[in-house]
Amino acid sequence: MNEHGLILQNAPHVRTSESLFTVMGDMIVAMAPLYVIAWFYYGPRALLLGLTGAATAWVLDMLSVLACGRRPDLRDLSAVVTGLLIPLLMPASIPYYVVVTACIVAILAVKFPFGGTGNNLFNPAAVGFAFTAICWPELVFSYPAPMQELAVAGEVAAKTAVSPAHNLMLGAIPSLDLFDMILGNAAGPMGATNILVILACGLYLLVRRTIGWRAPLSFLLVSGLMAMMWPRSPFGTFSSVGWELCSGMLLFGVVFMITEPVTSPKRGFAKVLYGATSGAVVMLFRYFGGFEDGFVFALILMNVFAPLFDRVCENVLHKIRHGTLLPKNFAPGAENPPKEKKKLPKPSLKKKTETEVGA
Amino acid sequence: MSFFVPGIVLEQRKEPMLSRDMVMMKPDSLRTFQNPFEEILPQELRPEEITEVARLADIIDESDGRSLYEELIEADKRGVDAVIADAIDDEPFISSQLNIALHEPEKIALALELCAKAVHADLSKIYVAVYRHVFDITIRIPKKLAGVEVMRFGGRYPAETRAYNKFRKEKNTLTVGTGALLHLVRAAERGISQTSCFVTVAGDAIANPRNVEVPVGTPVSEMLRFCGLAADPETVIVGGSMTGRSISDPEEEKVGVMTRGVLAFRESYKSLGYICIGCGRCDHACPEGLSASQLRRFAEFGRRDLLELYDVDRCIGCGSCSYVCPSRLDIGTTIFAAKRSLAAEKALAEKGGAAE
Amino acid sequence: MKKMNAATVSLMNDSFRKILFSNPVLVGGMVVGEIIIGATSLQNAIALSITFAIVTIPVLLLAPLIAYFVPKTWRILCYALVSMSMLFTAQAAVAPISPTIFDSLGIYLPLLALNTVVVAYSRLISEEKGVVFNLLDGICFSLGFLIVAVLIGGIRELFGSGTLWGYEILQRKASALKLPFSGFLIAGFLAAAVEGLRIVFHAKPYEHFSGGKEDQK
Amino acid sequence: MTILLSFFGAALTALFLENIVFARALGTSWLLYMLKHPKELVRYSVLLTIITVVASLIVYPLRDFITGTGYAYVLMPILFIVCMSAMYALIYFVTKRFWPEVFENIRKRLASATFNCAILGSLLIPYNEGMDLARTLGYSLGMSVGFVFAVVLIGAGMERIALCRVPKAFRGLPVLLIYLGLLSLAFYGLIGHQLPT
Repeated sequence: MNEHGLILQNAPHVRTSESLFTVMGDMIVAMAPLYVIAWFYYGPRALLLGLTGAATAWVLDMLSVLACGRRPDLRDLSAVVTGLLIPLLMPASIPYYVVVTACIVAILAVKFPFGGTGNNLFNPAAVGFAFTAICWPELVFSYPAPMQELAVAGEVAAKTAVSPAHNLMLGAIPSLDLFDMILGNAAGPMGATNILVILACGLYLLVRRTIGWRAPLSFLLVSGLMAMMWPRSPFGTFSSVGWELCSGMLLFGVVFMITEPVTSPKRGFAKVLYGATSGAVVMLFRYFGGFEDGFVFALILMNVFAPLFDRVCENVLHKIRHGTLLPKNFAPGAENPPKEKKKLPKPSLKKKTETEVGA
Repeated sequence: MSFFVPGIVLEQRKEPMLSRDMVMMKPDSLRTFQNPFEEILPQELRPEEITEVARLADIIDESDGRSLYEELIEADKRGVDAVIADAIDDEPFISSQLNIALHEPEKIALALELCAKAVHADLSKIYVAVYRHVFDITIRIPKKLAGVEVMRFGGRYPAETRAYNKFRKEKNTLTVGTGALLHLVRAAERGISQTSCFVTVAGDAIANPRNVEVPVGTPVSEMLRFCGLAADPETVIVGGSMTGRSISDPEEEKVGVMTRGVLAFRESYKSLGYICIGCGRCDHACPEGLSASQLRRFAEFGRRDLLELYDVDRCIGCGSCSYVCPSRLDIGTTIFAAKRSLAAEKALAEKGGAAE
Repeated sequence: MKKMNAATVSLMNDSFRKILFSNPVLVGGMVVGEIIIGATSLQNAIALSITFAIVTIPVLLLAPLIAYFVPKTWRILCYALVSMSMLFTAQAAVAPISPTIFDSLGIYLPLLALNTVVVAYSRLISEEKGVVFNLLDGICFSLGFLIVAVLIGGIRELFGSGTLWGYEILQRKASALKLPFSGFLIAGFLAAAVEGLRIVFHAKPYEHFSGGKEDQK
Repeated sequence: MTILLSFFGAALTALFLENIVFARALGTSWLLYMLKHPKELVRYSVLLTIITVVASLIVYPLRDFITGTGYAYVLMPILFIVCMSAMYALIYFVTKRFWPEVFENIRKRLASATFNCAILGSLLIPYNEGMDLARTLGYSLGMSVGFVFAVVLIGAGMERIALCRVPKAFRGLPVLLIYLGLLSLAFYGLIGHQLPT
């Protein structure tokens, strides 16, 4: 046994078995059934769209990491998750270049300038989809009727159908009843129509603790409440709540996009605030917004205020624990060291006495 | 652990060390001392005789490093009404205290009675404190250990710190480690002074992992050779699996009274400078309810103002955040180092202030 | 050419740097608004840069003269009047580019008359400099502005509406590029590219002119 | 009642929908100054509000007179410059005479506060869109308040960006521009149509 071949490592010497791969793998596993359903409804074109999205996002992410001068880490699949998320928001009859532009904007304009995987301030999939929704609204919001095989490449001749969200916007009576929408054979974005499968994936992610329960629950409560108070559909309040929640990308966004850990606040209560206000803003966008489903724009708007919620909760907690909103002589950014990173003492491997933890 | 309470429950992996008996490494190294109360049965010893035996055998309590004699004197002065044996091993692999309690319950019961008598505590109020969330063990932890009631501590890691905080708040309990209790019984019965300590030798590089009674000061390499090495270890750790430290040279490294375990692992976890992907697991893992991801970011960028606002001084350095981090970042170490440097600077500022 | 001593060389370098590495728009962050909203097509970009040149150069030239006569507080008025009067000649010069140039530019043409170079730079820097160096400064400013305007206007027109100077080139067009937010994004990426180039060529970093000397009343 | 409604309607549109920084990108150099000196934000935002509102009050009656003559597009900027210099002189003398300490601390930036794109923009836009008096006042008030709102929002964002591992080439102005772009995309969602330049 070579005495000096040993590696020095820091305090907790047993670590969880999860790694980067499993964390992002959970999201991909959760999205897989949605792709299978989309493949069942719209033929192999859905899978190809997902593939192109994931490939462009991954390649661009690797290039941007190289451009930053850092070593690309192949286990980090967060770009693939964004690439898979974008096509699910779009109709299956969308041309490929739309998905590619969305991924380009998502990775290059949102993730790369702010520093890669853990530092983006906005949800990349939301910004990518918002950009394409502004560029080609007629392509992004015209949904093919389900259960028809779409041509894999070239011109897609698809019988289009009107999505429930569109009906609600015009105030018309949605042609499908609630049960059909839950089963998902309604026209709509590729991955956002089958409510049962989305809820199942959400449950799986909840149990795997990849997503928190606070933001989605408060989101659904507030949007349900607003749908109940100002119903848009002529029938009773209950059906209007059902239609509002099950139409458009609302439920899909709640499970996959609101809970994105990087852009949502870190504190538990701040997540509740974040979910509640984004629920209210989504409903406002649906009532007054220019687009059929303003979920994505509302999310981007709420990402702006996410750090604010965190800071407010932290100040309130500080008030509860220490009685004052801010520490005594709190100079933001003033008295800490100048720009270049202060060399923190290397985590000292000195004997961590048991009393330090024991007592 | 649960959805609502922050903190994590660690997978204990205490088998097969727990169910195996304790083994004495060097039997001939036992030293006896001249016991004036040789002929009296331990049960009839008077309180001051018990403290005298503890002083003569110079027994040291391995849970907090103070000598048992001082603890008994101080507890007697304070007026204590319950004596608790500390058999809480909440760190994975480590089971040195629990092993003693499970395999020699009668001796522990006798020792608890002696201690209770020594500090004039109520003889009926003696307990053995045990960590409840240990699932994968073959022998079951009974309700009563040889007549002594078992007090169960459960919940999230670090259970031991929480238990000690509870005892300190109650102020009328005396906590003694099971190792010290065993030494007290031996000293009272056969006049053997404390030369050894109880260590768990475990890890996936050890051929047959077990609990070992070792004379204090034996080098770690000797212990590893005693238990046999299945493979060439990449890291050797002295102390607990969550709070111990990795060593570079097992030859000089000596085992002390407070060392709970010696672990050898085939490969060290690969912390190759991954980046934080912002998954937020460490925020949920911190038992003190701190947002670990933000604190690590402030510590990395040297933002002392935000460190203070986010309450870095409440961090107890338990390492749960580093445990759950999927990209193997040393969050706990960074935050605890930042806390220490912040406290040092504040002390400096006060001293500077006071000096003017 | 008489031998240039060190001071003139450094002054000239100072101006030449304004073309790219300390570009007024991308690095100095001065005339950013008009570029981002105004330059949605190549014609607009050219019109803007012409107006910028016509408006700022005279102000910089007249700065030492005005500084000589007018007290400190009222110089800003003279500069504003000069730049506004030059605005008419600019509008005359810009008209032949295309008939619809004025309504596509809208308020951003007259706004150029009060950009930061005219308001702040002239009062701080160009009053002490000689007339020739002021001219050089003005030319470098306008060149820097032209490069950025043409780049941003060209990209947005080519990909935004598929045409270049009105001639159809691409069929598919991303019309979102003509909106202000993509103007910001493209300007941000261009600024990063210029900064990257500056790092690669180890050029001197940009120090903002109003940083040191607080400008007078 | 309708006057109040149109006043607040114009103020709200100028505040959120057509924000002076996000939707019209005016006053960016002034924005950079405010981000560097956050302590002076209150002082100069009050100054900006007073200047915009009073200037648009002065400009409004003269506007019909100008549009009477044919050369509106030419004479209009002259009128604005004259109004702004009148404002500058007004503030300069009034504060110097009545509130010397106020005069002392705004003296340094008064010139570039009165003669900047934000002020000229907030005068030109109501003129271009031909708003009546109530809407003009509301719009110019909304613009200056919108400017403060934008500065606060961007300040909070930049503090968050200071904790990100921004690549070397993007540090400073580039990442600010890109953050501004994403913010204006967020606020663009409220309008959903093309802005009249």
